[in-house]
Amino acid sequence: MGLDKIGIAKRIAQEVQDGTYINLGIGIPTLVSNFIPDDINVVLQSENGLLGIGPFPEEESIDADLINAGKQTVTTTAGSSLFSSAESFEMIRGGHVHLTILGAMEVSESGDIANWKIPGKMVKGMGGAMDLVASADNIIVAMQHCSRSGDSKLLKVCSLPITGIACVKKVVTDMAVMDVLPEGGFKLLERAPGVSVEEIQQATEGKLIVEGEIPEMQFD
Amino acid sequence: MGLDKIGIAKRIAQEVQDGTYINLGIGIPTLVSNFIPDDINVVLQSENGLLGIGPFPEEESIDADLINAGKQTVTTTAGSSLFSSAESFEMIRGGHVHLTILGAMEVSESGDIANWKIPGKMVKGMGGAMDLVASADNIIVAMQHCSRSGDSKLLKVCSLPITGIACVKKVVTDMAVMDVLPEGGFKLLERAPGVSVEEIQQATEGKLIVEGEIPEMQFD
Amino acid sequence: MINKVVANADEAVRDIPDNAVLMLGGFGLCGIPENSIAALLRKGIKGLTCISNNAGVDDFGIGLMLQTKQVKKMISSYVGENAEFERQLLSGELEVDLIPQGTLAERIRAGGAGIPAFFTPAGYGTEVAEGKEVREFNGKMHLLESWLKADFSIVKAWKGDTSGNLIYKGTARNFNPMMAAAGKITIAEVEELVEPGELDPNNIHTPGIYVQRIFQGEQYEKRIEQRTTRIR
Amino acid sequence: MINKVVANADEAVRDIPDNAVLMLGGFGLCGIPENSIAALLRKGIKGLTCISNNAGVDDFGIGLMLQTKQVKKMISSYVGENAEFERQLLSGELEVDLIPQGTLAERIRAGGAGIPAFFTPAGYGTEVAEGKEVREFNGKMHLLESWLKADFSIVKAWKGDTSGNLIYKGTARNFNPMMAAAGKITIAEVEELVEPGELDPNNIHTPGIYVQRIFQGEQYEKRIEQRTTRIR
Repeated sequence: MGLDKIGIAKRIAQEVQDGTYINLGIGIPTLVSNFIPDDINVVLQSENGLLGIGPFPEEESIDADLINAGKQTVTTTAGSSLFSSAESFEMIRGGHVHLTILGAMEVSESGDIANWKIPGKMVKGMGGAMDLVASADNIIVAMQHCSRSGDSKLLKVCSLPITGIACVKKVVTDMAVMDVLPEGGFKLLERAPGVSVEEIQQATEGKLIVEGEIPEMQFD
Repeated sequence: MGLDKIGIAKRIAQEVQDGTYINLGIGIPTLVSNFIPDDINVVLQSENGLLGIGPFPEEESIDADLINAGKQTVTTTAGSSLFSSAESFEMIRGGHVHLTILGAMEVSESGDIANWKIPGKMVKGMGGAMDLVASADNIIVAMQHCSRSGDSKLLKVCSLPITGIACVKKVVTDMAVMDVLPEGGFKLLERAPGVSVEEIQQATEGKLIVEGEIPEMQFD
Repeated sequence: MINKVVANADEAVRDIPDNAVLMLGGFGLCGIPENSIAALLRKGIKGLTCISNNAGVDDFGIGLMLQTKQVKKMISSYVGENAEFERQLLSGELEVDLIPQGTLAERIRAGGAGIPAFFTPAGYGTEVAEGKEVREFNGKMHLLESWLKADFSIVKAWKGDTSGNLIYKGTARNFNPMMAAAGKITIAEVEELVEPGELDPNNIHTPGIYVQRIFQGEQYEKRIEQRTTRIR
Repeated sequence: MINKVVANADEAVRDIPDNAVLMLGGFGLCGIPENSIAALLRKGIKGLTCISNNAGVDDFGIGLMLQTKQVKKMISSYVGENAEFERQLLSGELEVDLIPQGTLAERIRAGGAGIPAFFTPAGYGTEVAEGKEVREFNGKMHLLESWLKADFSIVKAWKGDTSGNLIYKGTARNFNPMMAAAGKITIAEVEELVEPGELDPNNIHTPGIYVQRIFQGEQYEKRIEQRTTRIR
């Protein structure tokens, strides 16, 4: 029941608008690029200094000097450009990157996001996430609705150290698509196939706003 | 009596140290480059985006896309680099350019310089001068000791709007070479050939410090 | 890639309204968007605020727009070589903000980079410091300066591709890259417009993300202010 | 031009003392100064503060200097993929400053550019904001961040000339250009060292003014962290 990672990525791909520049985080967000329709022209930015990320290379053309922010070997495409990390975050901070899609450990009903630290347990660092969520106009979170232990990840208030406040605009999980309203609250837009509103309500600790009929997600 | 412009430029050329990066202002400072000895390796910076200014071009190789900060056509040399105005002033503001040589209308005994504006008369703007004098460790002023009307340009306090405060380290005029002391005052180091200490004293409104014998400038 | 090509300068500037804030690239007459300036003259919009290091000369560059009195305000570092400019300034017809060149470059860069304010030592103790916050760092006084942005930035490059990537030539780069990033809408005119893939991604000066419209200019006069040569 | 060539990595790092503040270029293992890191290991200096976006992996890059406990403090944005690092951090042997990646890049850029402080929105409302000045611009909150400088910056480029001009390749550019400008002494190691004039002045990424020492590295392993391919 609910979507797998591929399903989440497919649903998020529907949010991608023609003519935009997009930064994709590690994990599910990276998968999104596989499902963007051919008639939608977008350019993918990698914060380590590449605009126009191409597909993974064939074995014989691997270049150690060409990686994405997840340290995976990639390629350029016709029209790509390469630049420094300072220039890369000029693009991000300056609002030139229109959409950021990233994973999260928790999202609060006021749009706060936590995804960089578990005190005493995990100390990997925030990388570029704090810059990304503080900058892009549109932030979409891709994640599981609940943790492995079954706790809701959509909370009234984040329990983990946050990455940014009041920044998440939309959350797509294995169970639902929700807008985060400016005045607070997760407004339920769509259900995953076979998932009921009650199940979503039960899996959501933060305020869930349900108005009228909630349609199922549509996939081609 | 006293030096001509070429003489001032020749004397300043003696101040240039091997292995340094230098910004030369318009006028006499530009002439200095002609008199730097061959065994002194320096790189000239032009704030419009060129490091390694070459000689003026031959007629048939003039390139409108290659000018210096005085808008004169120039050339590159082996090892030159080209960059934006932001990068150029990163070099200047960040202290990477070691020496700035520029002209002035007035210099005060505390090292203030005025060279960008005559209220009600001249409004050309400061260009890069304010950045240059606020940044380089070593600022040498090249100018006439007195104005055309005979007034001293070495003052107690500048009468014109200033370009920067307490920044000038050395002044070379048609009459003398002087250090500007950190505690204030023009310390007389050398006289132009045939110019007496009394004449320099008379032409200097600011505090002139004369200690011991003052030698004449030496030229090869 | 996203196609940014427009037919010509007139189409590129079609929706620039009266009273817009413009950035125009160039240092002196080097690297100025000649075709776009001509289109602005034809269009005849008024009340413009122009952010540009210089104001052209009497009969070329932004100087032409001063002749037609389309400019309400100039924000520049150096405006010499221009008699009409000086006349309008002294008569009060033209507002002028003079800014140290490095501060101007950095404020524009900050506008594109999402940095609303920064500290710089340039201008401390001078007229430029009036009304500005002063703070000491490492024993040296600095001024707080704010970002500059434009409704439209108009830049000129040597080569560009249809997705907006730009390469400048020589010292014609100057203010163009920062301005390209600091415009809500950025118009790039280029000497040679090519297909994506024809420019080396490693040598791009302005990534296409900053450019919304691009066209190949029709001809470039590239007037020289100080023609200086040496004898062979 | 000024000749900056030194014989090798050992000569380049000869005078780096214990407790120095170093910047080391690279993103992950991409674009790291392999030869200089090896020389620092041979030299055995201790108590280093290393400013680098990442800390290498357990057995490569800066990770090697963590194994030998030469590093007192890391200033980075992301330090995953490194078990020894995590062990030293949790045990308190290693000090760590974690900084948002864009803020790190900009603070280093500011160090080279003579900008002592600037405002950025990244990190507002988070742990990163603790103790920092907060100010609102255009309805958005920002933090005041200060420049970062180093006693020695160590960068890696693809090609360089004897006067210190550098060209990077691909995404191996990353933090290298800003670090080159932010070091009191900057050491550049390159894959190919050429004579002045062999690099196109229009395509230089780091002008030679920022580089004090340059040498050609002996060999580059260029280890790949995530080898990802597609089937033809």
